Amino acid sequence: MEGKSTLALCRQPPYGNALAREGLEAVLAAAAMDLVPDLLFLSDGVFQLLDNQSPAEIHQKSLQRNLQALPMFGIEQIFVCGRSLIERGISADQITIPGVEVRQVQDTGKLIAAYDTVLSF
Amino acid sequence: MEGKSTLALCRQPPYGNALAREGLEAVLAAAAMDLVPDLLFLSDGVFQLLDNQSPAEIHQKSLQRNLQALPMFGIEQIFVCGRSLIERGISADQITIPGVEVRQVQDTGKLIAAYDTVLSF
Amino acid sequence: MTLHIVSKSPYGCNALTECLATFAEGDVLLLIEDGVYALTDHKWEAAPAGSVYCLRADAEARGIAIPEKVEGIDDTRWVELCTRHNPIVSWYK
Amino acid sequence: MTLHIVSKSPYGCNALTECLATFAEGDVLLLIEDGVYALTDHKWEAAPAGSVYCLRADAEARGIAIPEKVEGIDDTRWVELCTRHNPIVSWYK
Amino acid sequence: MKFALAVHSAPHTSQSAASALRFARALLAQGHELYRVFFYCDGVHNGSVLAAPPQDEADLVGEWQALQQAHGLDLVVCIAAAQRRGVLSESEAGRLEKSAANLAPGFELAGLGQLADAIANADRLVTFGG
Amino acid sequence: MKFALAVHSAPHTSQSAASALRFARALLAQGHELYRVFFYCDGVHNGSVLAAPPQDEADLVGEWQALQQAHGLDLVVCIAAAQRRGVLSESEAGRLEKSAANLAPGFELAGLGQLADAIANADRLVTFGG
Repeated sequence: MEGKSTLALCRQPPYGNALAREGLEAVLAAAAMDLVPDLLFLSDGVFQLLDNQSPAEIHQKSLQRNLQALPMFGIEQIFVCGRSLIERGISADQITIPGVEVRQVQDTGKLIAAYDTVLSF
Repeated sequence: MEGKSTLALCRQPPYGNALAREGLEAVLAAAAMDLVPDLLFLSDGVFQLLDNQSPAEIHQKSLQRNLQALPMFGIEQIFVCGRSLIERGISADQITIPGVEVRQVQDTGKLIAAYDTVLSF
Repeated sequence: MTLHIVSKSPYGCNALTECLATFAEGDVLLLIEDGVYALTDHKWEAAPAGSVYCLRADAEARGIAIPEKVEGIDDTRWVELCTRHNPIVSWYK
Repeated sequence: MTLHIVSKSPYGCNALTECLATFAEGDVLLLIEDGVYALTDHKWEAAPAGSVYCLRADAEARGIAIPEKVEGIDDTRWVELCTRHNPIVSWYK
Repeated sequence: MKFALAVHSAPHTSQSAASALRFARALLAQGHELYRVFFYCDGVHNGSVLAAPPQDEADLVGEWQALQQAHGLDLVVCIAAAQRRGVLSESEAGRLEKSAANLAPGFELAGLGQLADAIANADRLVTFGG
Repeated sequence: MKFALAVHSAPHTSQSAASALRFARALLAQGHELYRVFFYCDGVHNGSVLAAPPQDEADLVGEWQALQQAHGLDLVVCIAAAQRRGVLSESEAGRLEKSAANLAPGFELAGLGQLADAIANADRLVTFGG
């Protein structure tokens, strides 16, 4: 399945609704099938990457575990929208996924247009 | 149950999601129990009042039938947020519910604060 | 050339704004469901002339007039738009 | 004196903006769930000083710092806020 | 003080069902009364006995049931909203000639009048949705 | 052309499930192929046989089933999303020791791999959510 270039567009913040989590689960499952998607965190989706998340008291698992699994599944092209970070006052050093480089993009439209398939979460 | 003043805050547009319809159904049911709520249409909720809705082709019932039932259930205090109308370019003559006066309010905060209970739809 | 499908009201949700911020040359925009409320505003005019479509059934359902510069389409044309563009990106939340 | 409870991010949804536009004297604002993302912005400062609260558990879950002028509260204090104010208005969509 | 809660969203989709549960626990712990929890809109899914979340995720249906048992709560699922979404009691399933029922023990189906009754009888109504 | 649809929302809550159905009908009417409909997130409720909407409202579950029968569609409900939300097949209900099953005939439960497979095999993927 490697022939098809796929992008997962992640636009939701973590915890408030299930889309962030279910999106990452779909991404990991696709990668396990050798359809390795790239990821673009946009809008409130950039909040998924914020460090210091501790959701134990709201009885949820940390989403950062799912993010840390990305490189283990061969997902290494991870983009974050620079404009979305600025709008939310988030600096580059607040967003890291261990073991993988998160690359800032400015022209998200050009990035998206280059893929065969885009998943929206 | 007449002692308790109740306001239903209607903020959702019709058809795209079920909240507008289910909100009005709750309002009519409460009125049938002699707990007659007042209504305030705010934000995209003002689109519920727009004339010329024809949802047959998207296989939904017109919400205007529910609105027309309001006066029959004794619901006569119906408010619409003037600011929300202006923001959406809607003029007063585009929003009518037959048999009932829809009153524009500017200070929605003061209006809301006067009720015992507020339902959010 | 991406087909962007927006299904939420621009007053309640940032879907349209975010979509327009990622518009690339040759992209087109289709407004469906509550996305047609964008036609009561001028935001969609940020998209290049001739690139904006809306589902006529969704506009009529809501009593929304379709401006001259926007093409109201039926389901058949919707499918056709999807065959002529790729990828297809849904902005639904 | 109304207690307004906002549970959506101000970047994605107009709930907070609309809530603040209906604020009356003596009203208070409680940010819960994704509503705590409002603390990364300055919009909440439109509410009078001392009238803004947030659920600490929801802010910590998301890694959001609570500014000095906002009171982070636990569930016990949440219930207490509800007993001291009426009506209670939820802005959840 | 007497509280009533209106829950408009489903577990495992929105956090707000879990917030409602936390709020219910906190008010009971402070000695307040919980007159009724009314599940409306997608909130009706809180009453589905078939939900089977993974073991490391919260089981909200089970937690509502445990709270109901401990405090004798009145957990009312709106019958009209539940029919549309496929949450049925034994008797509703029979009446509608459906193959099964899935309303969890501890919950009951009733009409929207129970929401009006809760408003009339409680000192505070708090809505959870989204 | 080969289409695949991803449906992320439930009937009777969001219009988008109905939009997906209309889109599916339109593409089939034009002679295109519908490789698969993958129901994910709240979309799993499209496969609940217990939904009983009022007679004057659309019966989306029934309409999906009719379309499936007419065109031999592959209607796949994500098993992980369905378990969390209480949509179970007979065999899942048995395995999880649940009292009933509610997956509608014409739908099948399968893993997220079926979404990846649909992406790989279809020319176009269209997502319906909200």
